[in-house]
Amino acid sequence: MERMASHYRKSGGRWLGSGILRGMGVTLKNWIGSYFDPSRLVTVCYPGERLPLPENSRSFPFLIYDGDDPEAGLRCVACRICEKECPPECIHIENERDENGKPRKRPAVFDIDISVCMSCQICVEVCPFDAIEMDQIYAISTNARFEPLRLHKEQLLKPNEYFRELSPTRSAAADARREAERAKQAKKKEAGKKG
Amino acid sequence: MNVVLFIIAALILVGALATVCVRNLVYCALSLAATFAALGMLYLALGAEFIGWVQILVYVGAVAVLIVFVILLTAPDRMRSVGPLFSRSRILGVGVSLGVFGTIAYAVHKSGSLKGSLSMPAETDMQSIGEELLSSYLVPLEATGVLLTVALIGAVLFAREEPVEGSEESQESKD
Amino acid sequence: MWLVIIQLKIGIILTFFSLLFAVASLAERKILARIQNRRGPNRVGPCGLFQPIADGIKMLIKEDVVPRKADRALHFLAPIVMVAPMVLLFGILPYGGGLTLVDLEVGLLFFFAVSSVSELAVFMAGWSSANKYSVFGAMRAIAQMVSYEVPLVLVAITPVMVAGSLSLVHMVEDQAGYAIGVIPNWFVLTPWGIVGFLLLFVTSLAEANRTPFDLPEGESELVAGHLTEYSGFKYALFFMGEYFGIFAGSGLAVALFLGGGGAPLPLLQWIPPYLWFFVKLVVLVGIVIWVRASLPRMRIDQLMDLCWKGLVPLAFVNLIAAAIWHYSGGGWQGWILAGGLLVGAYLMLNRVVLRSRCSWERKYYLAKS
Amino acid sequence: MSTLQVLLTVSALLFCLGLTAALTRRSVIMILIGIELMLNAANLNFIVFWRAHGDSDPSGGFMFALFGIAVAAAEAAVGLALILLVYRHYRSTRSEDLNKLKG
Repeated sequence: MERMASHYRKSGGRWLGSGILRGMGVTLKNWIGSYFDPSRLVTVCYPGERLPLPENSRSFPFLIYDGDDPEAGLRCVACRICEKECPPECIHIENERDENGKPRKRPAVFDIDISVCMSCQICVEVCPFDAIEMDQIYAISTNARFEPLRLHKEQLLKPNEYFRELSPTRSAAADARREAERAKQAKKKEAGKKG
Repeated sequence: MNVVLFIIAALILVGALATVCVRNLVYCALSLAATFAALGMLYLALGAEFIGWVQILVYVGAVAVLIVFVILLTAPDRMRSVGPLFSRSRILGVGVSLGVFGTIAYAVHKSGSLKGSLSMPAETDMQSIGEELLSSYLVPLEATGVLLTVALIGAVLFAREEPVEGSEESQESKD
Repeated sequence: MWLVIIQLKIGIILTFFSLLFAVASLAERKILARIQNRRGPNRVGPCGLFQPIADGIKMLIKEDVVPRKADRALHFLAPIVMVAPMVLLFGILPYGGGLTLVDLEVGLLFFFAVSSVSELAVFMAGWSSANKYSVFGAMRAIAQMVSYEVPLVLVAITPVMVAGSLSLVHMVEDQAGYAIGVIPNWFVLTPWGIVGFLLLFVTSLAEANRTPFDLPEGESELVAGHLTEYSGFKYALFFMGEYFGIFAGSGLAVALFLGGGGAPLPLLQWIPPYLWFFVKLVVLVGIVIWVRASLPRMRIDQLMDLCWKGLVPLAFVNLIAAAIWHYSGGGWQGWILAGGLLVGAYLMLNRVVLRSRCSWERKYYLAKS
Repeated sequence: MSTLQVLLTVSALLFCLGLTAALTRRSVIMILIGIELMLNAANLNFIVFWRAHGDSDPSGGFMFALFGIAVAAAEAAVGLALILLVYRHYRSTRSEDLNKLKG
């Protein structure tokens, strides 16, 4: 007995085959446990059931409008900062023009080629008007390589309520920012009236 | 009964002919395996059950597999041109074998003692085979054991790769 | 009449094993999934029960691709040569209760003779595919099967020695009855029997190319070994051959060591023996799947080390232990003598393997510091 | 011709086919295959004679064949190991390439 104990210590506390038995014990526990403890099954039946996405997950940009009318509530003023900053140059903007050919502060064309977009979020960071934000859609598929992957303004426009649902924190911050900006503008206007 | 024997004998001869005549070495080895299996069948049909299965186990399962394995290891170059169909050595070889066959066939045909029909010998069950092996055939059995051991060691020694200078093995022996 | 009965028996046995093939392929995926915290197939039918049918239809209607440089005849023959001997093996398993097909006097010899033919099938598959991965896989598989045949036969000889017969039916009869009224006289409940059973299990895993010995088809280095160029129904046949090999190996283990169709308790003897046989067989197949989920694949040198330095010596010691057991007449002397010999052998092996710089421990050449 | 004679002729043919392979083929492996065929022909003879004249000695031919198989297996193992050795040395398994001793 003493010899066996010393032998056990000398051999590093291991017996041949003990590792195999231990490993098989672990798998057995997991197998049986998976029938009693549903939390062990980390996968879900995907198309039917989906895991909630983390709030900061992002896929491709979209444009936000306020209110009900996409055209009237469009936040974008076609300043083209995002177009310039976009590293893979996937944003294409053309200004709306009046009868004289003078550019208006609205985009006539706003295209994003999502086959080029790399989801870097730089357009969101640089936008001074909180007009562009990152979406969370991920199950996207098309039947052609080029045209269906170029999203136009109509496809990109989504209401602010959608963004609120998507990312409460960021949308609250953006709303607060816009509210403060509006208040400042109103104050300025009042001051200007007074003055 | 005889029809079965003849069919199996035909199988054996076709297999052996294919083994000898086919050029592709892999086909040769596989038809050799088929010949061995047919021989095992013949033994079974002749009432030698034990020998029949031993034949299949040893020849099909071991010898043919070994030959196949060596063919894989040596990778014979199939691209090299085969010599002429009727070279001198080839004609000589076929002639010698034909002569041998003629002699044996003549002897078999003429011999008077071979006219008897096949008779089933006394029962040979496994029990009696085992007892015979360990009593009257004990010395040959031991000798076979020694032979197989020697063959095993010899084969291992032959096939072993000599450690190349500077390889891992020789380095290990240094330190 | 006699012919009809034989036909019926063949029908029952083949139906059972084909069904077991379907169930086992589903159970394997389900159990593997559960062990890996997944759910497994659950789309086709209730709980994915019809998955084997869907798999079968898929395999049947899939395109049969043969490489242009392949040897068409051998490429076609290989799956057949693989499956046919495995089916033959089912003929001699002693199911008991009148379901046994043939009681060959040289049953065990038949088993090994016929199962060794599948090595040629592996070679034919590998060589005819004209693919270097296939050839490498076939070479590995043949080397592995030839090597593991040695301990397999050595281990299977021990029950032959004790029972005094090569017939599997006779061997099962030798294990009938109960000691002190409750403990069955199975060979697995003797010191040499338990070691022999474990050795037989390990070696038949290796013979069937199952994990952890499935490196002939190791995906990480050989794509799929000798199966690389097979698709469609031929691939399904190979798959079936592998599973039938597992079933036959498990059946052999049941017949040699687990008492064939014997009931584990005298109370349960009213259940017919073939049901017991099938229950034991299914349990063994389950353990094979469990082992697959638990153990990682070995390296080729580890595989050969395990065979020639571990299993073959152990099998020889086991042979001696069985002889000692037989001549000491069983009982407590047998337990002490044979058991002591085997424990001693295990301790020796333990000491040798764990104290030497054992070759199956990972060496970190780069992170030597 | 009796069945016995037919079987003996088959065995003789098998032997001569093996002899032909050993004499005419160039690959060392084929020569070994030919020798295996000849050994099998001898074994077949033992079994056939055991079957025909087994009354005096019920297991003589049988045992002869058994030992013959064992010896042939040993021969095949050593022969193939030799072929491997030769291949490693000469990088060839053709008999005409192995001519170092020709002088």
